[in-house]
Amino acid sequence: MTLETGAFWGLAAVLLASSLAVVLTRNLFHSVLYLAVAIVATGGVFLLLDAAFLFGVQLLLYAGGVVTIVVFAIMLTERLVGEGIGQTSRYLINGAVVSVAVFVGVLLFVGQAPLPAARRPLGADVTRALGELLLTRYVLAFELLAVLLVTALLGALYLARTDE
Amino acid sequence: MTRLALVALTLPFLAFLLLALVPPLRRRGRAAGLVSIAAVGGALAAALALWRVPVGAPAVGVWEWIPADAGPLVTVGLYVDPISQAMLVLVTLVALLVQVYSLAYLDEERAPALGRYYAYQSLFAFSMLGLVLAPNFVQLFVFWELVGLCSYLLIGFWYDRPAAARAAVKAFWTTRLGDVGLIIGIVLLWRATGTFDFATLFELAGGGRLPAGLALTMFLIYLGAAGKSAQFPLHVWLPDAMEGPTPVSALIHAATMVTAGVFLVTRAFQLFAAAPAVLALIAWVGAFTALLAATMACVENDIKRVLAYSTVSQLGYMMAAAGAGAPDAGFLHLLTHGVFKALLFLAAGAVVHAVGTNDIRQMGRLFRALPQTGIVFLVGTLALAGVWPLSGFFSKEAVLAGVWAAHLRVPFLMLALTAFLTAVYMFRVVLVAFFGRVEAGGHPHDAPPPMAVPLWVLAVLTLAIGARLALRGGETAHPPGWLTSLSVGLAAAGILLALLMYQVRVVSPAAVSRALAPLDFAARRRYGIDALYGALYRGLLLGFSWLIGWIDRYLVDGVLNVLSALTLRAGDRLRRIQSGQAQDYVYGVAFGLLALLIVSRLWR
Amino acid sequence: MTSPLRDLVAAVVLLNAVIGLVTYVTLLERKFAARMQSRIGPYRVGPHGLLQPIADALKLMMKEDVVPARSDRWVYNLAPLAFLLPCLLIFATIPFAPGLGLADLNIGVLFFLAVSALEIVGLFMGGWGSNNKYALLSAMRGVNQIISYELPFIFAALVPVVLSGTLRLGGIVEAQRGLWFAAWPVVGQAAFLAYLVAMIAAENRAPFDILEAESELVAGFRVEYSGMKFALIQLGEYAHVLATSYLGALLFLGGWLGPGPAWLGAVWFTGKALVVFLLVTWVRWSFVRIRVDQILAISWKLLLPATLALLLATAGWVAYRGGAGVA
Amino acid sequence: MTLQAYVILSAAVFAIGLLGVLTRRNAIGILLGIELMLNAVNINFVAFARFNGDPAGMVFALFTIAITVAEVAVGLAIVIVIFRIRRTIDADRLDLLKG
Repeated sequence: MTLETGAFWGLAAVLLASSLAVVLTRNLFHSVLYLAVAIVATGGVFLLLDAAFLFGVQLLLYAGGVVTIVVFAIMLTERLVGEGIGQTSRYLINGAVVSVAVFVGVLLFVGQAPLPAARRPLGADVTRALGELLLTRYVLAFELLAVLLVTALLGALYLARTDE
Repeated sequence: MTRLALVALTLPFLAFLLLALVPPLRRRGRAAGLVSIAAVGGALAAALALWRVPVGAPAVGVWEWIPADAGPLVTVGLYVDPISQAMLVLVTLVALLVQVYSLAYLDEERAPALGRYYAYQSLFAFSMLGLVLAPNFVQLFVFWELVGLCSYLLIGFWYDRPAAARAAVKAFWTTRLGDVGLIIGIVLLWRATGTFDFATLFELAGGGRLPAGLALTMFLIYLGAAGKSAQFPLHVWLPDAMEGPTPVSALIHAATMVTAGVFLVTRAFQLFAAAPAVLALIAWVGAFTALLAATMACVENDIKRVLAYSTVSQLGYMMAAAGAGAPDAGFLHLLTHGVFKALLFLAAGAVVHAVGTNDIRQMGRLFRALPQTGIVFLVGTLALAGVWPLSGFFSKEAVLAGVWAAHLRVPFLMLALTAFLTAVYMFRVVLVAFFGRVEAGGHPHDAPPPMAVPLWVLAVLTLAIGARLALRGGETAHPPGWLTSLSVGLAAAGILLALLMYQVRVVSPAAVSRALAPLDFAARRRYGIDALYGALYRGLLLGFSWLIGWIDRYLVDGVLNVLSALTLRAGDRLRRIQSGQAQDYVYGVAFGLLALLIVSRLWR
Repeated sequence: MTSPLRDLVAAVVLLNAVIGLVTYVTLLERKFAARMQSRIGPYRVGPHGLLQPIADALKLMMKEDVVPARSDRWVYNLAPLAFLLPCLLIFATIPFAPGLGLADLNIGVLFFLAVSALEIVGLFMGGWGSNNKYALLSAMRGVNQIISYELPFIFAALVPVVLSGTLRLGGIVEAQRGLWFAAWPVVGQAAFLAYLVAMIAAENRAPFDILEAESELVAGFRVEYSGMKFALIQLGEYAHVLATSYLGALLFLGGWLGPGPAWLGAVWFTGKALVVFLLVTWVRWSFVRIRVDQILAISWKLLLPATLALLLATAGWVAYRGGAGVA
Repeated sequence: MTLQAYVILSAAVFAIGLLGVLTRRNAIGILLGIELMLNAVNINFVAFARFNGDPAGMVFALFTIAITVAEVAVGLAIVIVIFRIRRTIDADRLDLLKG
């Protein structure tokens, strides 16, 4: 068992467990924290896949994003201090059946798909390659993304503003 | 030459445009009338000038109209031959006199209404002239319909009177019934010969190169003529059309429009000659119409309706002549009749104007109050009765001669009987209205000059034409010697009978009625033809409407109701899918993903 | 050489070294502050008070561990760890000298920024889990402030990255051979200044310490903590400040570059980092606290546009020069 | 590890996220589920990029992350507005669009 294998299994276990916890915990605040764990674990998976840059971006953006969610979750409880923010699930069985069905379906699909068996060489500097791709082949999408972000920012501001 | 005809044609049209497009002018009423009169006067002058030009072959001026690959499909133009020359003069003359007459007759109309009247009059003159001058069937049909439209407008001039409005619609629809036949006939003729042009068609007919089997086609064309000229059984509209102003009746329903049918038959006689069966039918129907209308005229008390039936009767004469192969005689009668019947109508109008009623039973001793009107009416009556040497005598004799020459014995007898009856009913009117014992109400007086002058002009013309015909002799037909005496005798007998019945009172009209009770009964009810049409109309149309209504209500609506109910119900069921909760839709997305996976798996 | 065992040993050594260093940094600050205020500072425990940090640590360890009633127990207990871990993790990428470091990642700067961003999760866990109004308010203020100053901080830190053309920390240091970035005309100095300001704010130190604000919020998000957990939080905080100081020294002050043999590099580096630390401390004890709205205004209206413009200008200049980096 | 392992991990996370989206009654909980699903997608992108030796997939993952941030911002704004209007973010009671 190589280090990578061990790390993968460990990360996978953490990721799955925390994901399940996100979905099943009754306390919304805990849910968010578990999501943070899941995100960090995902970042770890990125590291295993030699995508260190993505790991950084993942943590940087999600850390802020997740905490923001917490803040809003708390704002919406209208109580600064108190019991955990309760949240319940509905039709859990139905959802589980459908989810498992989708999972099994994907498994079957993957099982027959011709996937590359081994890693192909990725080049020396992935980060540099990413940067060059972003600013050459995908520059239009990159710019559009900037527009999208600005639009989303303005839209969120507009939506969330209080009427005076 | 065509330029003169063009002037005659366009002057009334310009007047119409002027009146139609310049509202201030139209609202002035009398001024509008003067414009119209000036235009039609100019047209008369042009027509007279044209009349003096001797015509060898028909002069034709054409312009292209409907283009087609191989030359124009249809042309418009002018077709000038003796027939159209004579018709031009007749139309413009009567139109001019009628318009002048109308100035006084419709004096009490409001100015805008008068302007409208003259606009219609101008349009009518234009239409009629265009009809007369048409060089082909298409142009003829267009103007034919325009004439029908003007007739509708003028009959319904007093559109606020329900009777007038109904009469206008009735006239319109009845003549349209014939026109359907006419246009089908025209198209069939075109398919058979490939042309609409009269000139070409006559050339074909003259060379005997007309295709065989034209009987149906010509019958259909005759249907149009029968509708316009009020031939049995399409005659019902004409008496009702008397709801319009009297000058209109004089113009349209005596001298011009109703003769369009005769004109058509005359114009296309060469084509009709190719279908002898149709000709015979025309003769028989014409004679029967003449007799039928005469009997109805005998029992009618409305002075204008008597004249209307008389017109139907005389149109029957003309048609019979045409059908008997003597179109010249028929056309001659058309011309003479146009003049003296216009005279009679206008005189009757003067009487009505003076007395305020149409019913001859409420008139009497009018000759003393209206001597001038009485004289001209008498002139017209004598001409219509066929008394020598007035114009009617000669044309009628020519018709009888033509029918006799064609060996149509029964029609001849019917026409002879009609001649007798004509004298009877016309003198009945004269005797009752002008010499009757009943005192007319009010203070009747002679017509004002604008009305009187046209009357005198027409009366003089009636006499003059008669004199001219008497001097020149019958050049159109060579009647057997006994025919003259027969005509005179019939007229005299009729007059005598009328005198005995209504003046001397030796013979009681009531007794005559009783003796001819069934005939009298039927004639007073117009032989049930109007009622029959009404019943047919009601039965067919209402029955059909009821059927349509039933189908619509129960079949169409039923199907739709069922469909809509199903849609509603299905929509109500489907609606529940839309729970409004986004998560339920995510289920749909998930199922879609599953379906995609499964399909992709099965596809391999 | 790169066996897991060696890595493990190195990690343990580094961890202990860092913890020890951090412990004594507190003493350094106290002494420094005392001198600024004409005091002597800790003097009793050990010679010149040198054993004071150890005494403090022992005291905290033996203190009673109070858990507030109706607190979110798991969150409350895990918060110090969640706070401390990222703060220690960032040391993993810092190369103290050529070859002396756990991992010189090729995205070192980004890793540093990313991991230190995780700190606020722990911070917020503490504020929330305490079930204390003041703690929660403090935590929310902290989130506000850290998120606000994260961007200027990143932009300022990116200036050296752009100038050197690499994200690798070692590469950035090598690029300063000859001239430190802090000495670069205008661009470098402005960036260093912005870095210091953003760093003070991001570390929640005075004058940007509204989330502690003793006069308003008692002691910030850690008001309910005591004993060992309090010690961990304090440790994490100082570790973070120290790590940021190291980064500042690395980005702007040439890292381990200095006269003398190579092994002196680590000493030079630590010295420079302590200089940065003392700069920050100097500011801390010199200025008064500013209001929340002023803090946010400074970030969004002044620092963010300024650093962005600076970064753009730098990038433009580098592009004009025709490329970045050592060469 | 083989690519299959990563893809299966990703699928599992995706399914779990789907479960959360389907069953959570709290709008924020649903958002968390969506985050999980997007994470799973990212794992897939990166894994395929790595195994195919083509960094383009990582670029897509970058895009996804950025778009996620935008989505979270707008989504939370919407949640706030909903809460302001209806005083609840219970997804079961947000059914104004019910047919």
